Order: sequence, then structure tokens, then C-alpha cells
Amino acid sequence: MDIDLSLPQPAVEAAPDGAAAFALAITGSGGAGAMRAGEILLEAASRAGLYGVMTRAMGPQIRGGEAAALLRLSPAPVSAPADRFDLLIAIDWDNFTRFTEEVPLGPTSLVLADPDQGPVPQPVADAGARVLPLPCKALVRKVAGGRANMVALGAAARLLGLPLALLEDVVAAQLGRKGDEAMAANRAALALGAAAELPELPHRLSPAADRAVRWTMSGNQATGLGVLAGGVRFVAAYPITPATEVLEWLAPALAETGGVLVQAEDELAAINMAIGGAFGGVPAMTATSGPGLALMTEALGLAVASETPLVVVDVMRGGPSTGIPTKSEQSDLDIALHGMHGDAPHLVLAPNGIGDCRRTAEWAVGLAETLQTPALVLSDQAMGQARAVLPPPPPATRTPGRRVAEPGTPGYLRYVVTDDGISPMARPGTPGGAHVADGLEHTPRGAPSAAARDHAAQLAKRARKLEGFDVGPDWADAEGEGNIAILTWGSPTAAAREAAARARALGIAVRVISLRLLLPAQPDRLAALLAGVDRALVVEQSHGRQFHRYLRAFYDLPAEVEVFARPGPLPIRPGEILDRLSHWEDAR
Amino acid sequence: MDIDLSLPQPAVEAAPDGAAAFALAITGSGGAGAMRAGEILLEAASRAGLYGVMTRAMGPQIRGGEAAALLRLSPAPVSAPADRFDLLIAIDWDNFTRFTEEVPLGPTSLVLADPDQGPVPQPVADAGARVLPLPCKALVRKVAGGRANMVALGAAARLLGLPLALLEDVVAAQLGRKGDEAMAANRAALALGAAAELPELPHRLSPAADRAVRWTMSGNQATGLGVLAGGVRFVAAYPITPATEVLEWLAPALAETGGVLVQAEDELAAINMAIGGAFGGVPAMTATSGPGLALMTEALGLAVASETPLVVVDVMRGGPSTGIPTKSEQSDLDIALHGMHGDAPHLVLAPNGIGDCRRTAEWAVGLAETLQTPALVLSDQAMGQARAVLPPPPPATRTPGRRVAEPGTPGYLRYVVTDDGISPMARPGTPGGAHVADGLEHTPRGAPSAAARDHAAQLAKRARKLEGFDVGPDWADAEGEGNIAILTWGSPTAAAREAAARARALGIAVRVISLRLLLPAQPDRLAALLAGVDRALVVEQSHGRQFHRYLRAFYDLPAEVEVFARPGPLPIRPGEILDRLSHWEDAR
Amino acid sequence: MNAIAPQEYKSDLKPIWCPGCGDYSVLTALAKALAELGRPREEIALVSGIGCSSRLPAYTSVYGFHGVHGRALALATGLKIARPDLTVLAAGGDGDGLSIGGNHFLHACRRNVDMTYLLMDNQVYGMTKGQASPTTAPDWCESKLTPLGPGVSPVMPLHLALASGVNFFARGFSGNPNELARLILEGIRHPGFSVIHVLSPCVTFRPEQRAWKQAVHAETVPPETEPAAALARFAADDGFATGVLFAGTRKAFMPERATRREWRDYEARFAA
Amino acid sequence: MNAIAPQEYKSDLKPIWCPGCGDYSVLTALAKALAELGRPREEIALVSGIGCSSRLPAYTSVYGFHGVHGRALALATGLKIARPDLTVLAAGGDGDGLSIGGNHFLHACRRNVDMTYLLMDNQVYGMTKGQASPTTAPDWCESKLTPLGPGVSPVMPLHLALASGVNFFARGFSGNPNELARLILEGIRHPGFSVIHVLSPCVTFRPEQRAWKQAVHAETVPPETEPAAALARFAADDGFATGVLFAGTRKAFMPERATRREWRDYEARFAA
Ligand SMILES: Cc1ncc(C[n+]2csc(CCOP(=O)(O)OP(=O)(O)O)c2C)c(N)n1
Ligand SMILES: Cc1ncc(C[n+]2csc(CCOP(=O)(O)OP(=O)(O)O)c2C)c(N)n1
Ligand code: SF4
Ligand code: SF4
Ligand SMILES: [Mg+2]
Ligand SMILES: [Mg+2]
Repeated sequence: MDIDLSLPQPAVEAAPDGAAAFALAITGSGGAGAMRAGEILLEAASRAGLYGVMTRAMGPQIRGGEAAALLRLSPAPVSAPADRFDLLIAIDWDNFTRFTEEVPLGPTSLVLADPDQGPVPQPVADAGARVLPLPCKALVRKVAGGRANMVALGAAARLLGLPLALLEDVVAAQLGRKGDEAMAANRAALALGAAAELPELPHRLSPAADRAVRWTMSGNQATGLGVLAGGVRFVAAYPITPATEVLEWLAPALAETGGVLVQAEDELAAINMAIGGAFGGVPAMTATSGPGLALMTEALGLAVASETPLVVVDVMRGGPSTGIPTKSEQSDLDIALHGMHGDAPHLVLAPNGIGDCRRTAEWAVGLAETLQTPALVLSDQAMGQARAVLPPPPPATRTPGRRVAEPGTPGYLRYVVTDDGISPMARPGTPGGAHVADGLEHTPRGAPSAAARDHAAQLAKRARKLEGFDVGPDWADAEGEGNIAILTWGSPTAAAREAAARARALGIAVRVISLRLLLPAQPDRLAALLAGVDRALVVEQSHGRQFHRYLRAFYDLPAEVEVFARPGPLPIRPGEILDRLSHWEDAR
Repeated sequence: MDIDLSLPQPAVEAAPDGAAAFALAITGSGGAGAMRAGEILLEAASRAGLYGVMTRAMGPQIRGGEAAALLRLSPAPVSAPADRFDLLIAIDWDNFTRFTEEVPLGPTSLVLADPDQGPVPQPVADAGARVLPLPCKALVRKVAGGRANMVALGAAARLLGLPLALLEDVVAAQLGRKGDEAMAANRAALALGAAAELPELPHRLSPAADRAVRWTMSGNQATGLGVLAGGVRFVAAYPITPATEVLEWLAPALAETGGVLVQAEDELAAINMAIGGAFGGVPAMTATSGPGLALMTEALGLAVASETPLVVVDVMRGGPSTGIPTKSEQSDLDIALHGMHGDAPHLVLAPNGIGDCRRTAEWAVGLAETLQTPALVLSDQAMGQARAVLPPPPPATRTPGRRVAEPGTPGYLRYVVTDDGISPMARPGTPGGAHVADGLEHTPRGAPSAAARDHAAQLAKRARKLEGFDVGPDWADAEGEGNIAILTWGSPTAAAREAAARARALGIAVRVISLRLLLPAQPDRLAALLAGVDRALVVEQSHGRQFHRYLRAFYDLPAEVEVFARPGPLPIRPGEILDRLSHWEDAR
Repeated sequence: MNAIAPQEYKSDLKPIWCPGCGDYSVLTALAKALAELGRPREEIALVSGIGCSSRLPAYTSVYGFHGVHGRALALATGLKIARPDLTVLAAGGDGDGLSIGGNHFLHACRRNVDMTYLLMDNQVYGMTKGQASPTTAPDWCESKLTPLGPGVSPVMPLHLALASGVNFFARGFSGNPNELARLILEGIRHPGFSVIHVLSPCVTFRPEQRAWKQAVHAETVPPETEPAAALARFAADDGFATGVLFAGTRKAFMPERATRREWRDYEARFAA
Repeated sequence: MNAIAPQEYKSDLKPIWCPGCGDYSVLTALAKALAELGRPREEIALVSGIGCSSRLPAYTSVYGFHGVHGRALALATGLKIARPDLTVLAAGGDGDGLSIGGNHFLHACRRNVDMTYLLMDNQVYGMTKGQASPTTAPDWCESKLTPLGPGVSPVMPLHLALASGVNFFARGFSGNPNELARLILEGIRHPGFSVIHVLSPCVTFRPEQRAWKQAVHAETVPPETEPAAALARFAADDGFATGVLFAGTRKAFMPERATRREWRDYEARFAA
């Protein structure tokens, strides 16, 4: 073989703080072990002092089917998707074309592909990437029990400059239970990959200078931790992709911390069970995705009307209907904001990153308990199922918590009309506190009433308790100065931040405002953050511009607004945002 | 008894065309027959050449409980609620205070009350109305089998100047089956009421000059007629107040016109059955109210994604949750517009009056079939359960209807991407048309796909078919000129029209724009209707200003916007709108 | 024990029920059963759905939840699992429990959480003014929605409950509130999920149900304890035998919960 | 009749199923049954919910509807009532049909619309990666959501169907596609609602189900025809007897529809 190992110099992408970041993808049909290779690499990177994130591109198959592990590694915290991949290792090309758009390549990309697995797919060739052979299967044929993904892993490690011994350690930790023989084969395969004829990459990742503590977690786990830290001890749920891992993390954790998780017969049961648990005095939650959330809206209205605190986590996936269960999108915003019949004020929160799932979920519990109303938490598949090595995420700011009625409160009225709209809630078991929680409109006592005055008083009280509550500065993350603002929420926040950092490096002053609390809306607070801004770029991952419409409905926006809205599954990449910012700047 | 029979001169309220309108209420506990008396009076008024409307104020009891028949009669078509009642006849005062606010009285009102039924309730006394005794029960005691409500009816007829013989005819028609003896008692009781010592009312109603055809119908019946006329022949539903009468009207009508109505086990089944029927090629619908609609949103998303036409009528009631089942409100707008997960473009329509239910429901069927997507029709309790004597309502304008695939279409693709976004739909039974309708994202053929390009293409196609369709001028009703516009929808439209007519009489030029089609939004068309308008008064019956937020999200509004939003059950009255218009005018 | 009068378990709200409705007696029987049970009011919770029958909680003085249509059993399940110390009851109609709520009935029977369900059966939707329910005979033609009758074979709550694994099933009649009180009390005391199927006439939409007085008859054979035997024995049940018909021995469902760890222990694992 | 090869009832899409999944054989059996039936493809419709098993329609060449989770029977009911001329089938998993869809199963059995339901039972949620379903044994501990086992007594589809009034019940095994094809065909031909309970192993999350091959045994006694007798006879059923177990005689539900009037006749009444 006569291979040219020289590479074009890539435009090094940078994490928000400017450190170099490296993006690589490992692909192969479901059985090929691409995902496992990615997980091992992420863990090894972490041990080497790097930060990073790994997402999964998968087909609908339970076993087999196309799959790719998509990683981005950096000496500084990084979580946005890369503009393009520096490296793609293809163990095979099975059905890769189903998600080529999710693995953008360019002339600076290096592709290592097994030549025995057929020709390079047209879109990959079209991207102009440098393709070099890495005959994983042929190489590993010499190793009894050796697997191709280990060859790929060895090659990746070599290119990244990760010591082979480190890889071996991680493989041993993750796959050690498969026995010594398997481990020996893995070691041999790793070595073959590392020894393959490969170019030197123009930039290597030097480990972070700091040896700060790093956590490794998925967004779904972080959400689980958040609700647990927030005090949730009762969970009822029905499995659904991509929310199930929130529940899988919580089930054993609850069982040992005095809590319980019940698998319900459906989402209707799940949310009503959770309402029952919360009525019983135990902070409660359920987790689901779009189709399940749709089934929960009737009971969410019950929680609003009966003033029962509750957290509902929606890990969003592609919609509408069953949509694309394994892929991410931000298109459940509408139903979360407006999905209940009647006037039903409630809380809607959204974590804006993997680590932030912890804080936002915890805060959601606190706000729901304090304000006695359901809190919807909109996570998504991209952050939920991504795994990141990150700095320990901060906890939520404190909330007052549930206002409870003391035993024997004279003339106790469950729905007494108070100035702040919050009425003390009697926990069953409290003498003198017996009352009927009701989804029918009611008097302060809780007796059903169809009278206009009771309806008006209770509607106003339920609205007031949300609108009047001081949510503090955590309702949004804001950074930067200047007359341009990027307005965004949820997953695209990381890309927005990275784009803004790069824009600043180019001399464009940009603010990033990422809303963590979507309801109750905070018009005064946003107005303050937008002071001096005359142009806003709205960034969201939906086809219907749901976030933009929400902003129009609830806020006054700068005179000039542009919207960058695209549905899933393609993530919003920093470079795409940067493009829009600089075009805008040019047009001035 | 020494009774002063002189009455203060009332400020005569007028129907939109300026003709005098008379408002009266008959109240009594559920068993007292107030509703029946109201129905008879409405029918008699119709026969006398008048127009009119009757709504019901009821408690939650199935039998007994408080009840009032609220009528407004006029020689010209009239359907808005009166500002205040000219006449209130109280057979008794049982629980009347539960809905006093729904029966506004003033110094010009006349109250006839049975002195044996206890003192006049404080709010009635406070209103300053003239109260005269009408001892219904005592009077009727002389008549074996006589009923107090007939005495009330006799008195009302006398005051209105309706001939007793006419009343007798209607009583015979409505209650004749109870036998001759009962009829004789009714006649005697009527005569007693008519002969009671009563003042002359300052204005009498003269029958309409025209003897044009009048229809008598409830909004729920008009909705039933509309969907039947639109071609619906399959209905599946689950009973719920106040939608059940739509179904009750349809059940026998369908059975004789080649259709069928199925009572489902719940709303989840109902809407999925309807989707099945529509997939089978039979235009289908279901009817429900808020709680049921909440249960239907998951399947509505399925109808969007699978492109199955479907009509869902929501007869709105007080919310949130079970709310106030027997009372009206416009607070399901949010869920109708935004209640589905994912990007789910669909149709939302709203009749703006009792008769208009027919046209709007029919149009909804046509649009749903043409655009292969669900159409939500937002009626409400006030128009649904009100009964009106009105001019024959116009039918809907024609729509192209369902585009079907011909047998043996070569290379038939169910979800083929077309310019107008509409793909021919093969009816089962069509050779060569077999396909799988799918709620998963799919290729043009209908095979499940998670690929970004398929998702983008199908999302765009589904949005395009709605946005690109020329809905014609019926999307909104607009009347009047001037720089002030009232923007409204649904039930309050009648009050807005009456207020505008009165405003014009006072020299204030006002437009009324009432939106019949809420989704897809028509920004260009509204902009045209608003040309020259610099102030808009938004009128809606919700606490959360749902319509106002919708307008902000989808349209550009005039510089100055005021919102008159009030939750149910109190209707929005013409005088209240007029007040706001004239205050505004004064402030100039 | 039993120092509390039945009246203490009632509230001062006037029921919205029609005069003569069977539900009045269910309320009476429930109050009596609770008084016998003798637990303080605040340690009892009654959950319901929507319907005439589901109005029950407001007329009692215990903790209550008047939820949405069809979900009483789910809500009660959550409450009981979160708060095993409470005595939890649920109540509702044949429409609430067997039509829209049929799935939760089925799964509550299987799950066997220790709570008691009053299924107040009047073979009609009372609250929505008289439509056929799952227990309505196929040839009942009084509803405008099904003028030729629903035409569907009725659910037999006993069969459905047994097939679904119920642990206790009794049938009572509102016309015999003393027996009913006894059955409710037995249901509460029996571990696991207990169903009290109450024949409670709707005098407004099913006036012919006044004849139930004549139709009911006390079951004299002792309750069955084996599901298979019960299914066999009651296969041809007429629906009017009152008394405890089945009393199983399955262990009530209640997940263990330990408190061996702090949530921070779980947090710490991410730093590994 | 029967000029059509089974293959004609299959599509050219490659199933997403795992190698060895029982569902492949269900597809084969269904195609065979439809070929025997001999109706043209366009006169047949197959409706499903969500799950591995519910992917079935895409792999056939008949009209299909891949709906939402749990609602296949409702959608199929609407289709059949709107279009009585079609042969309507529904298919789905134990989760789809008995957990979230349990209520529709119950009411489909009662309603007895003339259609056939393939309940593809693998005692697990395959598609969501291995949670307990309503037919899972209480002590199955492989799911992370129920690490100590679901602890709930399993639904017996046969009992539930019989108690709900089903008109035809057969049990088949995907490992015996020829028998299964025969059962499906019989179900289609039997008037009213027919349930074909198919034991269809999930090799990925329930590898132990490979042993079902040994457990199944053909039922030799002829099918029961009386519901009460069937409930009694099958009270202690082991869940592995294959064949037609029940074939009732209830009339299929199909509302009459006349065309004696125009809709304008109804309009005219308002002018009275
Ligand atoms: C989701 C939903 N669907 C429908 C209704 C309307 N609804 C209220 S009560 C009821 C049925 C009541 O019947 P049942 O449960 O038998 O109680 P009963 O009134 O006979 O005691 C229905 C259909 C509702 N409130 N919510
Ligand atoms: C409303 C809703 N809830 C949950 C899900 C997630 N989900 C998809 S398939 C499935 C269960 C599948 O189990 P089963 O029906 O037994 O089918 P199998 O995959 O085992 O064949 C679940 C819970 C969903 N798609 N929709
Ligand atoms: S309608 Fe029937 S069930 Fe309802 S309160 Fe009246 S009698 Fe009782
Ligand atoms: S997960 Fe189980 S049920 Fe699903 S395809 Fe694989 S083997 Fe079949
Ligand atoms: Mg009932
Ligand atoms: Mg399964």
C-alpha cells in the first residue's frame, strides 16, 4: 500500500474557553461495538484529564442496525456538537447513509475505513475528506476472539495521543468480567490498531492543566440526581424512549433512600399515581416523552386545579406522534406551555445542558412544592442520552418548599385565598386538616362551586402564586455584552455559547440568553437582560418556530429578530450560529 | 295589597339593527319548571314573529337544584346576552344566590317574586329593581294539578303582549301528551298568571314586519347539522357535558342517512375509532369537551402525522380540569392551538354564534378532508346549549374535498412530496393503493425513517399544505369601518357586534373582526382587515388572555391594544364592551 | 375503639344527588363502616373519579381527592404506596370504573395494593344524563346515543375482577346499608385489594332498578378462596347475590423501601 | 381462490427485528393465512400499535395503520364499523394490548366486532429494551425498573378475554407457524371478535423463552362454546396449550345503517 499520510491543516475548533476540541465518530452496524468503543474512549479521555461528550446516532433496531458513537473531547469543558468531525473511523458502512447528515465531514476530516467493507459512501467521498484504509476486520482476524472495534479504538487512541495502557485499563474495567482470554484478545486488537500505519494528526489534545474533579454522567442520570436531591421519593412511570434511563437510574436509588418507583400500566395511571403520592405529602414525579406527555395533560390540569405539586420530566424526541423515538428535537415546547384545557397556570423549566439537568430538575421539585402546581421539565434526547465528562454541576438555589398546615389549624380551608396565592396544604394524617382536593372549581374550603365569584377568585389565586413569586436570577443564564443577543433554550445553548465565544474572538460582541424557566414568563427580567440589544437571533430545534412564537406571545422583543429554527435530528452546530451572526454583521 | 304599578322608563336595549330587545329570566329550583316555561315562551315568541335566544343557568344537580331560563327576544335577530334583565320572574329563590351575577338587574328591572318563597335575596334588592309580588304557588293552589311555572308563564306573556291562545297552543304542543286534565290545569294556571295585577311595561315587542322563515335550534344541534351536511358518516364518542347533545342529535340522523355513531369506552378509543373510520374513507368526527380533548391530543398527533382527516368538536366549559361542566368559557383555545407534542400543523376553527355552528362545522369537515389533517372546532357551552330562533344560517363555502388515489396508480406513494403538500390518499379497497399509514416519521412511501432528510421533507410538506391553502374570505367575519377594531372570536362575537352597532349610533366608528379560522393563521388577511386601524380591543372569555397571546404570537397588531378578558361563567355583555370603547374614546 | 359516631364521618355538605338515589345509603354504610373501624378521620383517605357516585368524598369528613374521570384507582394506588400508614379507599361509578377506568380496574386487581374500592353500579351514566355503561344490558333503549340499545354484552365485575386477580370481592346493595357497612369493613380489613361491588340504583334514569330490592339475595355459601375455583363457581353468577364472594390469600403489593443511604451517596458515584 | 402465494402478502421491507425473534414466524404464518383466505390484498387491513411486534403491518402488503401505543383495537374497531366490507386484523404486543391498551382489549371482547387480533406475547416490552409487561412473571428480575421483579400477578389473556365476553380465542406458538396460520385463518373466518394469543419469544430480553418449544402442547379437547363452561374449564389453564380454546356463538356487533333519508330532511326540521 502506498498511502499519503500528510493531512491538510484543519481550522481547529475550540471549546468556549478557546482550548482545542477534537471531534471523532466511530461507526459500524449495531453488533460491531462502535458504541462500546466510544464509551471506552470517553472514559479514557476523562482519566487522561480531558473533558468530553459522547452522543449516539442509532437506528430503530433493538439489536444490530446502524450506529455511531459521536465524541468531542477537549482539555476544557465542552458539550456542543462539533461543526464537523476531525476523524471518522468506520468499522463498516452498514446503513451509514441513513444518518450521514449527522456526521458532517469536510476537507480537513480524516476518515479511516475498512476497505473490505465496501466503497466509501458517496456523501463521505463528496465531503472531500481524506480517506485512509484501516482494515479492522482483516487485522483482527489474526487475534483469536479479537474484535474489530478494539482495532478502531487502538487507532483512535494513537491518533489522539492517549497512552495504550490507559485504554487497556478502561477496557479491563468495562469488559473485564468477560474473562482473561477475552481481555488478552482485546489487548492484542488494541495494539494492532495503535500500530496501524496512520498519519500524525496536526493537533493533539494536551490534558487539562487543572486536575479538578470531573463527573461522568448522562443528562438522564443528572435529571434523576436532580429530582432525588430535590426530595422526590415517589415516582410512578411507564417506560418510553428516551426517558427510560431517568427511571432506571432512579429505581435503585429511591429504593435505598426511603423512596419507591412504581411501574404503572400506562401514562394515565403513572401521573395519577404521582398525584396521589404528592397529595400524600411525598414529593413525586414521573418521566416520559412526547406521546406520554400528551396522555398526561388531563391529569396535569387536575394537579393545577387541585394545587398538587408534581414534577413531570419530558425527554423530548422527534415528533409529531410516535415520530422519531431515538432522535432529539425541541418540539414539545408548545404542549408543555399550552397543552392543558382551561386556564391552567403551571411551571415549565428546561435544563440547558447535560450537567444542568441536575440543577434544573432539583429546582423544578422545589418550585413545584413551593407553588403547589405541576412543573414540567423539558429535557431532550440529545442531552438525556449523551454522556459527558464535565465539571461537577452546581445544585439548585433553595426554595421555601411546601407550605403545610399545622395540626388543628382552626377553621382550616384548603384553598383559602391568600395574598401570595399559596394556601397551606394539609398532609393526610394531620388532625383538623381533612379536606377534599378537587378538580372541580371550588370554594376556599374545597366544596364544588359553579359560582362566578369562586371561579374568579380561585383562577386569580392560582395565577397570582406563580406570577408573584420571585424566581431569582436562575430563571435564565445570560453572558456577554453588546447589541446582539442570541435567545435560546435547552440543548442548543452549548452551541450558542460556543458560537458567541468564537464571535467575540472575531470582534463581534454577543450576548447569550438561555431561558431555564419558561413559565411563568418573566417579561421584566428579560427586558432587563435585553437592555441595549437591538438585534436578536432566536435559536431553536423545531420546525414550527415554537420558541419564537412563545417569545412573541410573552415578551417584547428587539426591533430586529431573526430565527434559526431547524427540526431534529440534526443538532444545531456552533458554526451555523456563527454564520448567521457574521452574515448579519456583514449586512450592516 | 297596595302596589305601585308605575315603572321607571328603561333605557331600551337594542338588537344590532336597532330593534328593541327584551330580556327576561325565569328562575326556580330544578323541579319548578322554570326551564320548561322558558322553552314555551321562546317557541311562542317565534310563532308570534319574533327572534330570540334562551340560555340556561343551572347547578350541578341532575334533578332539582337551582335553575334559570334566560331569554332575550326581539323583532330582529338577537343573540347577545342582555346588559341587564328587564324582567325576572322568581317562582322561588332556591339557591338563586349561586348565580345572581348571571342575572344582572338594575333600577329599570321589574322583578316578580312569590312572596311566600321568602324574602328577596340581598343582591336583587341591592340592584334597586322594582319588586312586585306574583304569588305563583298561592294562585295555583286553586287549580287541581296546576303548576306554578304556568302562572309565571301567563304573567310573562301578558307583560310581553303575547296572546294567551298562542301560549296555550305551544303548551299543548309541548305538554299535550300529559293528557287533557293536565292541559286544562295548565290553561287555568296560565290564565291566572295573565290576569294577575301587573304593570304595563313601557315597551312592548312588536312582531317583525317580515315573515321570513325562522329556524329554531341549539348550537349543538347546528353543529350536528353542519358535520352531517359536510359529509360525516362515522362518529365515535364518549358522553360529556356540554357536548353530548351534538351526539344525541347525530345518532338518529346518522342511522338514517347511511352513517353510524358508536359510543366508545373512553375518549382515547373514540378518537382512535374515528381515525380508523376516516382511514377507511368515511369522513369522521368526534365531539367532546375540555377533559376529553386533553385525552385526545396524542391521537390528534397521530392524525397529523398519518395525514388522516378528522373533525373534533370541543364544546368548551369552565376549566381547568373538571372545572365547571355546566358553564361556558373560552379557555380551551391554548390546548386546541398547541396541545400536541411535536410540530403538528392542524386546523382550528370556531363558530361565532349559534347558527354559525352549522357553517363552521361543515367547513371544518371540508377543510379536514381537503387538507388531510384534523380540524378542531371550538364551540362552547353558551352557544352549544342555548336555543335560538334565528334566520336560516348559511351553509359553508365549498372545499375540494379529499384527494383520492385512483386504482392502480403506478408507483403509488402515500406520502409523496407534492408542491401543495397534499398527497393522494388511497381508500382501502383500491387496488394498487395499499400502504401503511404511520405515526412514525416516514419516507414518501410510508416506510418508517429516522433520517433527517425524510423528517425535514415530511414536516415541510405537512406545514405547506395548510399554509399554502387559500382559505378564502370566510376565515373571519369583518364589519364596519374606522380606526378602532374589536378583535374577537366565538361566543363574544354577538356582544361585540351589538356593542359596535350601539357605538356607531353614538358616533364611534368601529370595526368588528371575528376569527372563524384560527389555524392556519392568516397574517396577510388580518393585516388587510386591520388596515387603517390603530387601536384594537381584544375581547375574549378566558382568564389567561389566551386569545390575546395567540394574536401576539401569530400576527402583527395595531400599536395600541387593550384586552377585555374575563373567565366564565359570566358572559361578555354588549354594554361592557361599549363601556371600554367609549372610555377609550373619551381618553383621546 | 369505636368511640366515634358514624355521623362524625360525614360532612355538612348537602349531596347533589336526586331524592331517592341509592348513593345516599352508600354514604350511610360507609360512615358506619368507618365508625366501626374506629380510625381517626385524618388517617383515612377516600379517592374518587367523576360521576354522581364519585361525589362521595365531599360528603365525608375524611381526607379526600375528587380526581378526574376514570382515574380514581390510579390516584389511590399512588397515595397508598406513598403513604402505607393511611387507610385508603376509592369510590366511583360503573362508567368511571369500568368504561374509561377499566384498565386501572384490571391492573389494580393484579397489583393488589391494600385498599378498598366501592364500585357503585347503577348500570348507567347518571351524571351525564343517562347513557349506557359497561354494565348496562344490551337491549336497554332509553339513551339517545344508543336508541336500539348498546348491543354489547355487559361486563360482569365479578368475572373481570377474578380474571384479573382480585384478592377480595363482595357484593352489596344500597338498599341494605347494614350489610353493606359490614362488607365494606371486611374489605378494609382484608389485606390487599378489595372490591365492594355495590348495586346502587339510579332512580332518575333507571327507575326500574327499584325492583332490585326483590332481586338481591344473600349468598349463603362461604367465600371462595382460590381464584380458579371462584372462576368456576361463579361462572354463571346472576349478579344479585350479596355477601363476600371471594377472599383470596395473596400478599398485598407494597415495595420495600430502605433508608440505608443518603442521596449524596448517589451523587458521589458520578465523581468516580 | 388461493391463487395468491403467501409471499404476495409480504412487503419488501427488511424487518427491524433481532435475528431469531419470534415475530418473523408470525409474519410468515399471517401471510400464509391470508393466502389461504384468498382475498385480494387491498381488501384486507392490518392495524397495530407500537412495539417490536406492532411493526408487523409494514412487512405485509395489505393496507395498514401503524398507530399509537395501545390503541390498535380502537382504531381497528372504527375501521371495521366504517367499512364492514374489509377484512380487518389488528396486531400488537403484550404491553401494547394488555398494559396501556388493556381497556380496549376488554371492550373489544365485549363489543364483538368481526375482526381478528394477534396478541403477540413475549412477556416483556421488547422495543423499550426489556421491562416487565402484564404477562411477565412476578419474580422476573432482569429489568432495571423492577430489579426485585414486578411482584404483580400476571394477566392471563385467556381468562381476561373470556371474562370480557370474547367470541373466539385460540393460542398459537410462533415456533409452529403452520398451526398458527391455521388458527389465524379460523379466527378470521369466525364471526365476531377473535383473539389469537401468540407466544412469540423475545430472544434478546427473554432468551429463556427458547424453552417454550418444549412447553407448548396442543389442546386435544374441542373448543368450548359456552362462556361459563369455558371459564370453568380453563380456570387452571397453564398458558401453553395451543389450538382453538373457545369458539362462541354471539352475533357480531355491527350497527344497522339505513339510507332512507337525505341529510336535508334533518335540516328541514329546524324550520318547523
Ligand atoms: C374525561 C372525561 N370524559 C367524560 C366525562 C363526562 N362524565 C362525567 S361523569 C360520567 C359518567 C358517569 O357515570 P358513572 O361513573 O357510572 O357514575 P354515575 O353518575 O352513574 O354515578 C361521564 C361520562 C368527564 N368528566 N371526563
Ligand atoms: C404513549 C406511549 N407510551 C410509551 C411508549 C413506549 N413504548 C413503545 S413500545 C412499548 C412497549 C412494547 O412492548 P410490547 O407491546 O409488548 O411489544 P414488543 O416490543 O414486546 O413486541 C413502549 C412502552 C410509546 N411509544 N407511547
Ligand atoms: S342521576 Fe341517578 S345516580 Fe345521579 S344522583 Fe340522580 S339518581 Fe343518583
Ligand atoms: S427485542 Fe425481542 S421482541 Fe424485539 S425484535 Fe428483538 S427479539 Fe424481537
Ligand atoms: Mg353509573
Ligand atoms: Mg412484548
